[in-house]
Amino acid sequence: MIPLTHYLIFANFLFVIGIFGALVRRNIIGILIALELILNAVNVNFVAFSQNTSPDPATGQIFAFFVIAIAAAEATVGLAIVLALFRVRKTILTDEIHLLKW
Amino acid sequence: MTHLYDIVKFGIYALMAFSVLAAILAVTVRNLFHAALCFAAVLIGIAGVFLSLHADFLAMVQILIYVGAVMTLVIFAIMLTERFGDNSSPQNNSLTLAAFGLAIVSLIAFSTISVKTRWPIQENAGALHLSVGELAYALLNTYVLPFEVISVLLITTLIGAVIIAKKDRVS
Amino acid sequence: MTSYAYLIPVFPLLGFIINIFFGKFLKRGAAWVSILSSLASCALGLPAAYEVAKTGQIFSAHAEWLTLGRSTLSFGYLLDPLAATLLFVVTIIGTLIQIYSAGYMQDDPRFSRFFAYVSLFMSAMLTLVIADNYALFFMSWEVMGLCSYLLIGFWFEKNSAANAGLKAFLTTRVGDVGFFLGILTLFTATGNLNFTELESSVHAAGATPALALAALLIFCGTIGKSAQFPLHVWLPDAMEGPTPVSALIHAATMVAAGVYLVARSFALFSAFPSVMQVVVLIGTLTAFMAAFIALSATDIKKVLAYSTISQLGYMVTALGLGSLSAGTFHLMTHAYFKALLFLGAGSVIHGTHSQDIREMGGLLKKMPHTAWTFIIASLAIAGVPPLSGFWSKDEILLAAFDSGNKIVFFLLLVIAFMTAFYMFRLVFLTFFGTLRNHKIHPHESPATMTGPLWILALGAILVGLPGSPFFGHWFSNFIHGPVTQGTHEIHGSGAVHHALNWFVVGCSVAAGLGGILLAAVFYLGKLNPSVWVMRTFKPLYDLSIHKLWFDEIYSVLLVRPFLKLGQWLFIFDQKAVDGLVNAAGTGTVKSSNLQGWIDKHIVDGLVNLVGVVTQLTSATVRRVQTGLVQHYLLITFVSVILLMYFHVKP
Amino acid sequence: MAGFLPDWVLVIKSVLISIAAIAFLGPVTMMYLTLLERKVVGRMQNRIGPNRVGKWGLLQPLADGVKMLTKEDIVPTPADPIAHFLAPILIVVPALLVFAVIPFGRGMTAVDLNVGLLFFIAISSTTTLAIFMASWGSRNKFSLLGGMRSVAQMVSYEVPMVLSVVPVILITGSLSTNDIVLAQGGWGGLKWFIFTPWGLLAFIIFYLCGVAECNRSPFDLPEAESEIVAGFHTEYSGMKFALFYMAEFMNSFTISALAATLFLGGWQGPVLPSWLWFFMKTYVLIFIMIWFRGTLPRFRVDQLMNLAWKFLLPLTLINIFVAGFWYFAPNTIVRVLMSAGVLSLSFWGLQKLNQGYAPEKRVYQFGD
Repeated sequence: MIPLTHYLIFANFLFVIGIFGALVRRNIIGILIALELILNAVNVNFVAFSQNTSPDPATGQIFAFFVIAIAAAEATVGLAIVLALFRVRKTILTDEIHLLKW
Repeated sequence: MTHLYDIVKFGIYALMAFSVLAAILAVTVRNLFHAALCFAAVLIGIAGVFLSLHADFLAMVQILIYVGAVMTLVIFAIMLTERFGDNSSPQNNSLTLAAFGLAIVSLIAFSTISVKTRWPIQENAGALHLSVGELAYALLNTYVLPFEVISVLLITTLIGAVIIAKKDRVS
Repeated sequence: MTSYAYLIPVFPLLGFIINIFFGKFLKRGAAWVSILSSLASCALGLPAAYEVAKTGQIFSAHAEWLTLGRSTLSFGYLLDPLAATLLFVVTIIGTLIQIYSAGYMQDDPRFSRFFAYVSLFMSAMLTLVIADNYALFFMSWEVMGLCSYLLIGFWFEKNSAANAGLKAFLTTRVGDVGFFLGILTLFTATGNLNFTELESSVHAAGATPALALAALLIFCGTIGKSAQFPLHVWLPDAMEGPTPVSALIHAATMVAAGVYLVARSFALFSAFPSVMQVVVLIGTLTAFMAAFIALSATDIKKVLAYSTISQLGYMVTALGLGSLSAGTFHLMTHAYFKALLFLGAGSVIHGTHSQDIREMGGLLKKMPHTAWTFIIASLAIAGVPPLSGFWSKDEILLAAFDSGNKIVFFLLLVIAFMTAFYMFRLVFLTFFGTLRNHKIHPHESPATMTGPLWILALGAILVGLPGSPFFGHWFSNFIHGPVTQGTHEIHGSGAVHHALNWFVVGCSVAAGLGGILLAAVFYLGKLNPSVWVMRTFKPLYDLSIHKLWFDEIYSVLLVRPFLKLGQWLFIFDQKAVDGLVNAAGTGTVKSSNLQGWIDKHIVDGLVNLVGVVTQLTSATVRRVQTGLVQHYLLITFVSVILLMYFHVKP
Repeated sequence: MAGFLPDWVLVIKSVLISIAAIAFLGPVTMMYLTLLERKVVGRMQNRIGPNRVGKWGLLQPLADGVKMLTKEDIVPTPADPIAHFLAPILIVVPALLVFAVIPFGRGMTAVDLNVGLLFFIAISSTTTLAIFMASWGSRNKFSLLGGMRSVAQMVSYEVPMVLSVVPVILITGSLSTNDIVLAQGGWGGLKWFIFTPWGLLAFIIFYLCGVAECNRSPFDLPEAESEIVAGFHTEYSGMKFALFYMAEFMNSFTISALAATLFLGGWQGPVLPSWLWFFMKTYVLIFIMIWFRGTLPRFRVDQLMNLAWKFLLPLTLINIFVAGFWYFAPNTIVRVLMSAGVLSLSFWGLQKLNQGYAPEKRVYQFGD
């Protein structure tokens, strides 16, 4: 009952906000949050398309499940890295971790 | 019943607006803990959007996994790495302006694409109800290979995360 | 019983689970768990095998497992004469060896772990035997590889054992990768992995090069697992494991799985005469080479190991000659007498705490049970009628004779002669004469060990009979019965035959008895010509005692080139580069006075110019490489947007 | 009335009635559960319990409520005001939401979702967020410790809890709470899932995990008075404090109600009206919770975690396999015996395996 386009625009908003967050956040955890936002935007698109255009409505949802699983895995590994990093360098701000800088 | 539909429709749009607002807060708020809470609000809003798309099971999984598990992890990490209420250092870096420009440009671009493309809409769009059983069938038959790959990925992640995060016994 | 066949591997698996998790609490009871689980498999497997033998029918059932695109993978069991034969071998020998191990491993600190591994191995082997498709076959194949690795390195405190385990694992891996690629090729070519439909799908696909490649690659699996040339090097080293393991895994069952694989894929192989020729070549070469090495080995288990390789080569040759029944028959008889030989060797080692046959002698009196069963097994392997080895070896020789390939036939005869010789060399050195090292105090082994020996000895005598003319070649009819109808015509020799070929029998018996006689002359009498032979044919002897230099060749082929390359580079560096540098240095010093002012004015100017340009460029370019993740992220996003723009615009 | 009012008003009216009923039921349940708990524990400790306000102290909860409402609302100066304010509200929301899918009686489910059970699990898992907010927002080390303990405990026990429900879903083939109750009808109550081997085990595990999820004794480490004052709600007073208590009591009610629904046949039962059966079963389970509190000492942290990860988790996994076997095996006595045998064997085995890992004596890391 709500047209597909509206869902897509909603997802666009989330996606773009996610990109913005991933670019401007200094804190790695903040970046992770932004990345999760991007993945969620993708999920919204998957489900909206599967509901509106796909002959098999299960496909989109299944892929949303996979995305959720991968997002969970990503969050786990990301946060483990954050903890390890914090233990070694006492900071998790990206612009203070620049060993590879010129 | 048209009025009821209107009310529900209005509710969904309100939910979307709420989610977008919370998302904006989540990437701009200075206090990281608040940002995480705002993100949780976004997730719940998205779960509501899934409900409006008749993806009940997915909505519940979204809440269970994202809010129940991923957010818990994120907040744990915040607690372990942040000093309480330390808002002295800025949360945003020097890229803010460029990122904002990029965001606006891509928003316009994507929205144009979304609006201008003629999507092949199915006739029964918006009224497809999927039972949990059908989902399970699709997951364990058509998509069994990705499913297995995901399970391998998860177990690898589990082990990897433990190994990365544990303290070095040697040193 | 046949409808419960899928339960056969389940019992050992349960035994494995119980032992690996609760072995700590079970202590010595772990042996009982394993033995009982094997007995349960026997109780299910033997009636099922009997059912197949009685009715001559094939029993199979399968369930769908995965849908991959358009084709489906199923898993299930297949009980045909081939599987029934292997069931008969594996369940009985496995159980007997586990009973034997209960005595042999008595004092080991990891007692329950040993039985857990053996149970897992039994489970995998039984799964492999009754598997009805390549996927399941390969899975159990790999589990067996794992068990083999674990058991070879069972005494991992010993460095050599750990290394041997690693070597076995890595060497067989080479073959396994080939096997896996072969399965994939087969699947791509025919879209079918089921054994029952293999023949029809091969017929449907026709003799394409892809299928020939698949057959060759699958044969790689056999080469690895059955220790054929050139991947045979792991098997002698595998003798570092406990002796029951050597008997069960590295003599009777697992290594025979490679032969079983060829037999299973017979429809595929027999469609390609050229592939069959490769199989014959590899088999004969392996058999001859291993027998040759066995002539001079002095470690009791090493002799048996090379003998195993040689006999496996025999089987592979038989299959390559197109005689399914002869190969399978020899597999069965060999499993019995070789398991017996290994267990006998284990008993000897247990009683003397030595493995060197030069130290032994005269054990016949001290260990009568071990000695007599060992002699029976040796007679069987030497092909003395009417023991089992005679009938199966005769079948193979007959197949070679019928194929018309005189060279192969002759070689096989020579190998038979060599086999008889080295086996009786072993027997005479170990059990006859007098004890050569007096620090050894031999004693007979306990009943849990001698009991299985006698039962296996009975088997070594009797299992040949079903294939003998007394029973009208029942076995070959049985094997050829329902499975390979139509295929046995291809080479003509695998077909049903009812008469003894007296020439072949004569040759075979002569070779066997001749070998025994020669061994007796060498090692029993006072003459002792062995030293003389050793000296006269020194090159040949060296070749044999150094195992044809295989380990050395491999180390040369793999290690030396890298070392050489390194040395060569070092020399190049020292001579050429350094020389050039020195020459340039001297030249520069000599001409520097002359060119001093040029240096100062032109060269320095150029250098400075280069420096300035570099600085200017890098000052601009370095802004790209900030080390900050988000800058890269920004660039990525912008690029993606641009790409999308250019993609959408036209 | 149908012709009198437009349709959509009717729909909204029925929705509102459901909401009102639940919103009323929750607090009332909570109020009288406090009384019940005080009475029962009092009896167990040879006391009488509250008996001054009204007959048998029946008006005591009202008096408590008035007291709570009139108390001063204290917010610590360094606290995070937003988180501190929102936490007590957010903790009540999921506790109330889950009432929606509980079938109180025949046709008495507020919202019969087809993913009802998952809804329950998902919504109750969000409680951790509110606890985080309370503990982080109070800026008090006891709050933070309590919050950490609480979340670690809830996350750990959620896993076996969810897995213990899986057999029920497997057998009924539905996630709707109503369908699950319907599947247990007939045979005069003998078809309740608790009368199957896997059901009994799943019930015990579910109930134990539920008690842990509510942070109730003997799993009350997050609020252990003798160790960390009052855990994550140390810094709360007045009505905010009452809200935390309300959430806790409502949680123990909903967990008991869900346990009754999943394993004790829900509202199924002879003679008596369905809702009465439901409440009887639920209150028996609540009584057992209170009984636990009256009898059992508190767990140690390592014992708590070991129980969840090394004992309950493998057991639930085995239970799922057994339920799968149950589903496919023919309906004979052999099925019952085999599943019971496997389960008791694995119970025994896991217990055996866990014994070896219990620490011999306590190690005081910072004791010197």
